[in-house]
Amino acid sequence: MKKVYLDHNATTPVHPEVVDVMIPYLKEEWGNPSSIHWAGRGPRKAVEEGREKVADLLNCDVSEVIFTSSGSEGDNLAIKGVLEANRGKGNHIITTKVEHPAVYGTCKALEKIGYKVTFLDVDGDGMIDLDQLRSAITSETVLISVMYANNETGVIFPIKEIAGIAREHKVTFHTDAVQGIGKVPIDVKDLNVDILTLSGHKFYAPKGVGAVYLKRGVRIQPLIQGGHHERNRRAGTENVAGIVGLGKACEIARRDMERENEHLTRLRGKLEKGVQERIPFVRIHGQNAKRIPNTSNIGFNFVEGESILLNLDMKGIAASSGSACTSGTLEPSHVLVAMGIPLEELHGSVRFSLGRDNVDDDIDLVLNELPPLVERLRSMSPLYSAATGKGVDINFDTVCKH
Amino acid sequence: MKKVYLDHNATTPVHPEVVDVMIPYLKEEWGNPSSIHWAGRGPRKAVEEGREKVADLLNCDVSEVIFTSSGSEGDNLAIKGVLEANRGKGNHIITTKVEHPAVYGTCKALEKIGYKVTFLDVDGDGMIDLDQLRSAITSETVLISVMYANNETGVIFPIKEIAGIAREHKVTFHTDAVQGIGKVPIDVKDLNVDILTLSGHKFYAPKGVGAVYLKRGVRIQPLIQGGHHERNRRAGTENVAGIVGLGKACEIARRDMERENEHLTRLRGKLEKGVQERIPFVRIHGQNAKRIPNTSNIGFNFVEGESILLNLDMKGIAASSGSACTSGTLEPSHVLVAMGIPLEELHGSVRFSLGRDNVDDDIDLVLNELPPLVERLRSMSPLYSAATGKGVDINFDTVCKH
Amino acid sequence: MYSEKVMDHFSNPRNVGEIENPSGVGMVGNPACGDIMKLTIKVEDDKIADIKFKTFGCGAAIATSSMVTELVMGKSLKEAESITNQAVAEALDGLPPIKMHCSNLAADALQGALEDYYKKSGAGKKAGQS
Amino acid sequence: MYSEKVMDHFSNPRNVGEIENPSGVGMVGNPACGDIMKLTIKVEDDKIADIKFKTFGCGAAIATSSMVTELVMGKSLKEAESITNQAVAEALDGLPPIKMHCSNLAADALQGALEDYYKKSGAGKKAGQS
Ligand SMILES: Cc1ncc(COP(=O)(O)O)c(C=O)c1O
Ligand SMILES: Cc1ncc(COP(=O)(O)O)c(C=O)c1O
Repeated sequence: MKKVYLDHNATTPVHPEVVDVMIPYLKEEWGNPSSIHWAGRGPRKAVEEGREKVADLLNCDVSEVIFTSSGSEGDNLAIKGVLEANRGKGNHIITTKVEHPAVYGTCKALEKIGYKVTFLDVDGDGMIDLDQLRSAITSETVLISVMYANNETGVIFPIKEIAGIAREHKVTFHTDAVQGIGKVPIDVKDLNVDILTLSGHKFYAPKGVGAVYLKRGVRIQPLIQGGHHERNRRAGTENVAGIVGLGKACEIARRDMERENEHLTRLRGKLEKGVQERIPFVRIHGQNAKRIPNTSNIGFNFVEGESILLNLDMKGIAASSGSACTSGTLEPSHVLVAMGIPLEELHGSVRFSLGRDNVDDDIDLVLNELPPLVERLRSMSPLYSAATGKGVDINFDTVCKH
Repeated sequence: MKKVYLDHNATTPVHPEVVDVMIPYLKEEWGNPSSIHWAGRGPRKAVEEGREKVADLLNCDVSEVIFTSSGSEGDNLAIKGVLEANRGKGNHIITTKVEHPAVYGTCKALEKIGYKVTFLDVDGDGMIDLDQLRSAITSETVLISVMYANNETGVIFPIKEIAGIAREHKVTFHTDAVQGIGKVPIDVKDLNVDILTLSGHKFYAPKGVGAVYLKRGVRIQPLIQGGHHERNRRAGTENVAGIVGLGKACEIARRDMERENEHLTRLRGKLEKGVQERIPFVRIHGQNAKRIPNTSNIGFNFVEGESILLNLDMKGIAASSGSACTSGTLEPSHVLVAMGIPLEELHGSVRFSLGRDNVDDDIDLVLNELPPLVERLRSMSPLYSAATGKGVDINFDTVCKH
Repeated sequence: MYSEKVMDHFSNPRNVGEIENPSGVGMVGNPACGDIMKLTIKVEDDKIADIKFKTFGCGAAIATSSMVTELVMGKSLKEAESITNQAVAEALDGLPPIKMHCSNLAADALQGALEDYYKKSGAGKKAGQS
Repeated sequence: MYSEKVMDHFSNPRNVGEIENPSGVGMVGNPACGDIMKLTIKVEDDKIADIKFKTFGCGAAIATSSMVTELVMGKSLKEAESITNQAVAEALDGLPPIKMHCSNLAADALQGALEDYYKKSGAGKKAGQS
């Protein structure tokens, strides 16, 4: 069966060029970069070259790059690191209602231990209100954390403006750019952010490696303490092969991004147009906002997302509902809830996230398989028969007592 | 030039069998284990199989294994996680003066923010006094952390007894077993520890992956918060290839440990006997204690360690001075200081740590190269000429004013 | 994630639809999972002569709905009353733990339909009590 | 880590030893790095006629010791006085940052030896002042 992968926001295949450069660091150059003898030299050089490539992609200095193990680690380092470094200066954080759990959940946990957190609202297009942000800032505010692009909808936030507001008020600004890096050009100097998180496996590097940009002079407390690695900002023997892979992925991103962007924009347009033409009662979430080019979050009214995904999977099509990282919970997507999407539609949302290997054929397959599949599920749905006048009038509120 | 690697406590080569099982998880099975579609299935199964292999090595349940990115992360998770989960119950930690920086440095940092830490002394053989431990426990004590085996000397601590004492006083007990796992049989049920840290790259798995054993019922707060991975105890997309490699390394360790142990014990004996026969003014640190079989820490009086290492390196021999993880600092080894080793000798200590690929020839090379090299350095040393009556009587105290 | 039986019932659900002029209707829902089930039954001679479901929900919700219709079709009301969510899950060779307490509501819908039937037919709460 | 020049001086150190009946002796040490340097000089006609070192220390300590002897051998006392640790590091094509402030003490040892010479010879603090 043909396999079509449309879940690149969950993870990406490792780029073959990335695999190739990694393998020598598993097979031959397995030394510890901290070692002064022969075994340490190659790995040390490799780590520093990887760092240069990350710095090149972000347009920062090599000393501003800290390697981590994941986007989640980076987000935790940024948030807790800033709070620890600002102990006594204030205990207020501002973030949004649509952050990834690595930020959202961390902030929720911080609330429980006494921090004050403002979760900014978003409108129906997933966008925050900068005035609400401005007026949320108090003398106690030590950190603003707003994601670069939302993982579920692809909506891009006005990071440069937010960074400006943060700077005006002398508040440290962190952006979780896990879904932006590798997909759109991001220049940390131009954006003027203080801290930025990225994760390798979201742009063709392997899982288990990520990085944090930390602007020179911005103070954080390390999350992982111990040895003097990463200039005392992240202890632990470096994941050399992973770092080499991340570096290569950054190099490839710089090289191919423009072309990929056009390609993805076109394919996504084809997907969204095709779905809207072929299937009634659909809505594309965040469609009016600026979005990263690969992501399409589509609400299919009257049907539930998982049952669409299972059916797609049976046809070889991989997509996801909300964030794959949050499966294991059954809560409806907090992102779509925050956008005010009604329950019936929100439960039926599917995220298609495209990647470099997708071709027109892939989209054609989806456009062929999806309409009958949605129709079949709708024919089984008590909400659809109600809505189309072929049944009693029910909705979540009348039925759910839990 | 023949290369001889005698720095296995810094890191180990990745076992070829480990590399082999990892590569498919970079090339083909790159999916996100949380994904419900086809791409997630293989990786999810692989992660769970890796977990079983770790659990088999430790003799615990799969639900008690948490994957991490390194030994340092594991140590930080254990220590900070226990403290956070016991907020309000007490703020006293007991550890030793000879822990790895991932524990020692973390505890030092915790002291700065208000925790009370007792650092237990060690005697000249690197051993703690259990009575000192007992009398250090107060009603405020929430955590005891004592390493399984010391990374610099190889000295093994009486973990089962310590766990018993901790249990008696209802204090959570963590052991950093990074240097023990894979080298000696460790059964967490038999030892009755609450938390144990291990790191893959110390026993032939790749860098970037480790694990924490967390006994069922022992509560910790996650260090990395966010998604529901690892049963809510460690957020972040799993390093699948790394976990597969770690699992394989655990399987190999179980299979080969007994044979390796004999092999390493014999080679280390040969090394130590040979050095003592050929070179005057040497001392083997921790020689009277029980040690892991691969580690030999030798003090060469009157010469400095790095200059020995550089000379060895020029002959293709990789060894280390103290912990490779702590290079980047110039402080003398806090482990040897705690053991009361005099400065002249402590600065001249070299750690040889053997591994599965070492053969008799490797040791012969060291025994040939080391004596003339030490002699040459000693002939340049003002301390040696003083000590041997061929110069003025100087030592550190008379010279150093810094 | 799901057993083969679940996937079978999910991909080929039995007895989908709504019975016209049903003897009883049961409807349950759980907003957290986003599941809504509607069961209609036709009772004849104290037996479930026909049963149909419509379900908005995940794989587990659809499979349990389908399974419950198969389990009780043609059975006596008494037998139908004894069906629990647990029994439905077992008949499907189990469900993922997280789905057990959430999308496994089909037996509740069945009991709802039975109660509705008793109420409408004035047959008392339990079949045996009539 | 180290430049080629450092490694050259480390592996083939120049002027190792102790001058018998030296004109001046300089000795410095840094316990943190574990470095001790002892320089002995022979002064003739206001020139460094001979210089030897003994050093207990790391690669940087040995290389800087060796380099300083090479830099001042045969030079006038005035020229020798102008040698700084920085100049020694530069002559070695640089040192790792962490070693700059630690194992780079050879020029200090030289200045110590010169002072010792001036004191012993009653020549005043500076060559020019005699
Ligand atoms: C005893 C001990 N604990 C912890 C660590 C840290 O392990 P990692 O480098 O994987 O973070 C090491 C490694 O040097 C170690 O020897
Ligand atoms: C926006 C965003 N932040 C953070 C993360 C976490 O990244 P990782 O899985 O590498 O920890 C993700 C991945 O799902 C993400 O999409």
